Amino acid sequence: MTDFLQLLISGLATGAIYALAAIGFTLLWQTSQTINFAQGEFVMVPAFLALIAMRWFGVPFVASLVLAILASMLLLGVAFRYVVVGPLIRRGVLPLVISTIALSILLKESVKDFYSAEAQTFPTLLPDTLITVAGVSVSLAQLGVLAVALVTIVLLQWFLAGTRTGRQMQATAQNPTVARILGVPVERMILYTFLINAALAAMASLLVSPIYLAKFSNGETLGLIAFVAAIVGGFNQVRGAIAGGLLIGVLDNLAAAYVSTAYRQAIPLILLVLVILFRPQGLLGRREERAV
Amino acid sequence: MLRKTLALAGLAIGGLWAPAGFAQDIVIPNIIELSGGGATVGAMWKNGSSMAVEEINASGGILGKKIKLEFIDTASDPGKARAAMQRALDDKPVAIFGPIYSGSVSATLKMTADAEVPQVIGGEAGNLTAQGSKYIFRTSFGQNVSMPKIANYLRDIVKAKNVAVVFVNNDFGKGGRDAIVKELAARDIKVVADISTEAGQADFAADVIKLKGANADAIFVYLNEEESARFLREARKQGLNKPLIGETTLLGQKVIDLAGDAANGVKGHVGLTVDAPVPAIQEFGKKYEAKYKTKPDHNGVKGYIAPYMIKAAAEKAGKLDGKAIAAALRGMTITPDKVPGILIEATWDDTGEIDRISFLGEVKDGKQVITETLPKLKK
Amino acid sequence: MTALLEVRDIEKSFGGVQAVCGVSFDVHEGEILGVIGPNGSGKSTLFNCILGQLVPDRGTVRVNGRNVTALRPSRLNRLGVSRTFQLLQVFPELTVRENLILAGQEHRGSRLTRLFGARDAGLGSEADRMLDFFRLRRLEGEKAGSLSYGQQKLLDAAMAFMSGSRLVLLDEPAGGVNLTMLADLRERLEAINRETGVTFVVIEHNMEFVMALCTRLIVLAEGRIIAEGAPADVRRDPAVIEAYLGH
Amino acid sequence: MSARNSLLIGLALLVLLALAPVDLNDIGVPYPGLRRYGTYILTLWLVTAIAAMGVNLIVGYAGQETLAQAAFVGIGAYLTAIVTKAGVPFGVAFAASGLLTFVIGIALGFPALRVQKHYLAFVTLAFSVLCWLVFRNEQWITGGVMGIRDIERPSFLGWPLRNHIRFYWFVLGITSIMTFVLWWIVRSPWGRAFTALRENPLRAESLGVDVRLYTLLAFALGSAYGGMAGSLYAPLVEFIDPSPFALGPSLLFMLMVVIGGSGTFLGPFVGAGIAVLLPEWLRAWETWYLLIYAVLVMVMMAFFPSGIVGLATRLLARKARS
Amino acid sequence: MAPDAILTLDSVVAGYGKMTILNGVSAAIHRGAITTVIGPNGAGKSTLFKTVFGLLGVRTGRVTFNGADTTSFEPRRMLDAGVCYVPQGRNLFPELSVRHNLELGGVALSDTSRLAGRMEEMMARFPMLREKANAQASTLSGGQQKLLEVARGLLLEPKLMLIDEPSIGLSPLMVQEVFSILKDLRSAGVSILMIEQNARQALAISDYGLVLEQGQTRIEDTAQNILADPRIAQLFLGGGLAPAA
Repeated sequence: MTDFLQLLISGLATGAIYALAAIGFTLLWQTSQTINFAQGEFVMVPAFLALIAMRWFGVPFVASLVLAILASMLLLGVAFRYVVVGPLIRRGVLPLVISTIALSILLKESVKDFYSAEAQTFPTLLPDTLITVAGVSVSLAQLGVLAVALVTIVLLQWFLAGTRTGRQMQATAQNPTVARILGVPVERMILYTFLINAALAAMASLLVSPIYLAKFSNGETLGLIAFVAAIVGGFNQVRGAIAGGLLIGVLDNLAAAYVSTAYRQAIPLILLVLVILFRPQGLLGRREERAV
Repeated sequence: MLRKTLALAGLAIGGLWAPAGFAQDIVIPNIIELSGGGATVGAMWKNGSSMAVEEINASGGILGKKIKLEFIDTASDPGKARAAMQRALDDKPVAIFGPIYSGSVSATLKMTADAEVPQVIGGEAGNLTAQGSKYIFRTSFGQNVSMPKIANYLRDIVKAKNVAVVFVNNDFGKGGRDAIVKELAARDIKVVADISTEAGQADFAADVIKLKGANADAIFVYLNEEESARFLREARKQGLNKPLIGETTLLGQKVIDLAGDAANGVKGHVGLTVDAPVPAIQEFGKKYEAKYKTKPDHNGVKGYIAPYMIKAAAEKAGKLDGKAIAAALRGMTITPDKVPGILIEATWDDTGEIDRISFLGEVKDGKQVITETLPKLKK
Repeated sequence: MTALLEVRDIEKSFGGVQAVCGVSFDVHEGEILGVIGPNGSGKSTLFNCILGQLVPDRGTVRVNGRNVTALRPSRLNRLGVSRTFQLLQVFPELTVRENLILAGQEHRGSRLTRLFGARDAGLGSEADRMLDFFRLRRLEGEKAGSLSYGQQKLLDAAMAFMSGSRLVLLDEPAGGVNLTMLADLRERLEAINRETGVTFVVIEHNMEFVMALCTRLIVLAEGRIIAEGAPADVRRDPAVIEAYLGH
Repeated sequence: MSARNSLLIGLALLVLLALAPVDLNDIGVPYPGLRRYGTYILTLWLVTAIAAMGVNLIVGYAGQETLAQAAFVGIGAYLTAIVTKAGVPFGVAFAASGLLTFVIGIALGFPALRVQKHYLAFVTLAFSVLCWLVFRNEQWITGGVMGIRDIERPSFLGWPLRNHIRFYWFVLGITSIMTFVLWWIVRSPWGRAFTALRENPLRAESLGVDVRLYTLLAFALGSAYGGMAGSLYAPLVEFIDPSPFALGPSLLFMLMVVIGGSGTFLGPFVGAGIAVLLPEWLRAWETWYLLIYAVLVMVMMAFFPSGIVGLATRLLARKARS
Repeated sequence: MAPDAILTLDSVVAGYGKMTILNGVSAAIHRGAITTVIGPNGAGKSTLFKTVFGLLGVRTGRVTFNGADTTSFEPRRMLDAGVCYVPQGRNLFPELSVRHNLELGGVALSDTSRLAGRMEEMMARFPMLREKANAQASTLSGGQQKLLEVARGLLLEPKLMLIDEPSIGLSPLMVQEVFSILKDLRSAGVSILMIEQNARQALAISDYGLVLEQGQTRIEDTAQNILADPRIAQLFLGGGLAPAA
């Protein structure tokens, strides 16, 4: 039981990171039919932006984090929207998929060639203090990750549902034509989703790097898992992505402990295939009704 | 249309000729992992060998000729390594450096044997030297040499009866795991858990839980540096209080940098380390760090000694000829007083296996401390 | 004489809204039957139920006495029922000629002879006939996507006849076609009906077109048949006028 | 282009390619022939092109998506390596590789096609990773991460193919046959049906085209091309391990076909050429070729989505007009 | 041109891709009145609305609203100019609440401080909206949804409302209610341009009628005159109307 709780908490902490990446993934899909194969790299890059600020320019740690988030929004939000997605948005899903695959290579190789091929330690805001309750030991950093990720998610949900801009974004995702008829600045709303995606990715990056180190290749598995989490949870639902991310984080740990470490990666994928076959809209998704 | 297509095709094929190197230089191709999973390893090797070559060239080169290194990326893929080897061998080099990944070595060692070109490898898998090639030479212990030492250590010093093994599932980790399991069995030590992990794995919570449940007397950890660091952090977090025993990749400075406090207390055998109580090695470490702004690991050392091996052997053979260099290197002992760049006296046997002193160490207060120096196997 | 197409008690609803409520009718060999009705009267749903695009909640569809309810469209087509679509449905990257051959090839030989046999699946002369008949000859080598809208409509119609179907369902053949092209299209359809006896069922909003083309009309309103008969009679039927103009 | 012209160009290219590794100085042509390495790269290019042709059939002609081609190449390569080492003749192994991947293609596509379009791609993605895990972990049969060494090159009608030029000719021969077969399929009514289901599956279905069956056929045939390419890959490299059959290389197959020109017949050859040869041409930039390649793909996608072949055709057509 | 026209179209040509739907429509829509557009399917009625509202580009011709040339206006500028558009079918955001759907009608409001007040007015006018304010929009009945759409359109106090087939899919009772709301709006000074299938019923509450066929205006007259015109049945049931020569 203790083991199980330990696995559950670890899984939730990792899963919260997956959820952050998966939420952005679904937001991009909803507003611009972009399947972003570079999502994992979007989570890898911001940590390096912070490292560059700290080590190359000597910016203090906290300021670097803020700078990294802002730079990510510029680079992975605005530039991604206009330079990569912009020219391709009308060409359908496949060209965008190809382009984002290329983008993932570009980001990965850039970090490797211009920064370093080696894993980097990343300072943390939270001390690495251990808390042990009923035999379950959790580090403060890990709890912090879970807390910050959950707060981010709650804030995002509040923003989407509780603010007028957020509801305009929802309207854009649910029916862009009617949104336009009502005067919603659809283009700007789409840009906002890109900015939010970049900000969420940056959050994930800054949370995960202190625990698991920053490395150029970190995005490979993360991107795949965000993708799987988004589909399993429900591609067209933010809450689906959250559930999918947490579920896969936990499942991965349970599979490694109770099934097989060698095949732990297989479990989410088998779940993916089952969902596709028996509940293609995802566990929490709704069927796509939009015509054309 | 027809003419154009043919002209285009001709152009494409024409691209396959690589420009020949400068005739007066000795070109040594480095076929190493510059991208893909082994990119870190390759970068270290590249820096190390470049540094050595600069030194050699500054002091007159080999037999009066300057050396030029050419770096060819294997993308950590044996198929690509093979292609790169093919290309390199077409130019009839006097020697080949690399690959570092054992799988890629495995895919290429037959080719250098056929071409009679010495191949200085970074690979540590045990079976590499057992395949009858007379042309491969190791820069570090093969697992067939290091694992018996670790097994002895577990039996004699840790006094373990049950051991859990956690390894990374790649050619390095799996080779080591296979070797240690065999050695442990030979010493009547039981393997009570055998845990495979992925390269690049971030979350070791489940693995540590399994280890806790295994109730072993000691845990043998055979992972790459970063994964070692992540593993140690998780192990400390969950309070895994069993002796953690490993090889070079568990005790290195890199692991200590990445893992912080969590690295304290790990112990093991170190084949090659920048922290060895040998002044030449520590000197090397400083030079390297000054030049590349990062600390070298054992791969940096491996890359560094490779050019010196060729220099010593070529000077012994008296000519720049691959076959002669290989013949000279077999059974040769290179000592630092004659060739300082070799760092530690080393001997190669007929199969290309290296023999030199090694160390037992542990991490104390964030520093690797060598507790014992193990002599060469053969005097 | 059994009917070529026999529709019995078709019902279909979407999310509680009944789109088609128990529609039955027969179509006889050689007829040109028009199905009309105001927007939302259930014409398209009925069509899709007949053609296997939708599975009806109730009712049966028979072709030549054979039950074909909910049969997949490709199977139905191979049983001799062709259709066109309301919106343009040609294959823009194929040439006009290839569009025609594609439309007939699955009716010729077996899958293996289609792989190893002739490129045109033995449909060359048939395609030639259609090209001439629909006056598309000079466009045969053009990509279908480069044709004008009206020409594509002609091609779309021509494709329905490549398989030698005895029953062709046309879904708004006149939509978006200009007047001259429209006359052309009607005249071609009448000629085919006259010469080969192919039976048509036509959904159409263009009343002028449908009144001139069809031999018999069925009027749908709110998912039911409210009138049936010759075009001239239907036009005078007060129930029909009311359905169109409201009460 | 007429069929005769295409065949003529094809034959001319074939002769040119066959002569590429041969020293022609003896017959008075100042051409030294490619060395071992050049020959090896050309062979690798041909093998890659076979697998890419399969992807092109699935993606370019039939309008589906596959993210598992490298896994199919892997299945072919492992099957061939394992059975030829057990003494089965290469010809049998080659045929079995094609057949097995064809059957797996059907088995994989059948359930996936019940659901939405992109879901076939998702299923292939999962399949790709699962295959890779099996290659890595089932050491008793695949050699695990250590791979399988010393895969013999076969003999052809008693003619040993150990020599690199002979093996190249052998692969060239097989590639020519497979190219011809694909060319035949694409020009046959099947090819027309594939195009139809790419452009408008609903309409195709109403014309009697069994969309599900043809989609499966395209997917299985394309996958079989992957399997057969793998069957040639194993004896070419004489060593296989799981790394070239991971998800990443599967994605690269997609990039390759799209950048070459998906849906064009020569696209896969150009794309494979770029993927295999570009690193050689960009050697001066060392490791940066991946950066350059990535940027190239993104620029191509944005401005020339029809790929290099599409672009070339357009330029040639414009030139012919002016 | 009528001096009291709020909207005028002058030989407007528009369409999709290769299809031309509007073949030079000219019309003048009266201020402060209800005008119904009728015509057989495919005549271009909905296209006319989309073109006026700026969702579809005008190829040639001119659109004038309230004296200003709005030919090249985007939807947002049309809203600002005082036009709202209620398209055919269901146009709510199903996962948002009724209140938030209503509020989205005020996106284009220049003075956001007025939003709350306007919403209050709408809820006072349509008490159903207040009752169901927190329900998901997808739970409303068809008629309620249409009411919400109309209310949403009115949030901006438009001068002209374009409303496309409001009665479709509604029960007869609900149709009556929608029509009576439109009449109320007219009394409040809002001009209304409506497309309606149920031509007789719509013309009965309208002041003017506009008959389209083949993308051109065939008749522009008072609703009464059109109702009495024998050519109307002919228009719907074949025979067509010759373009005025």
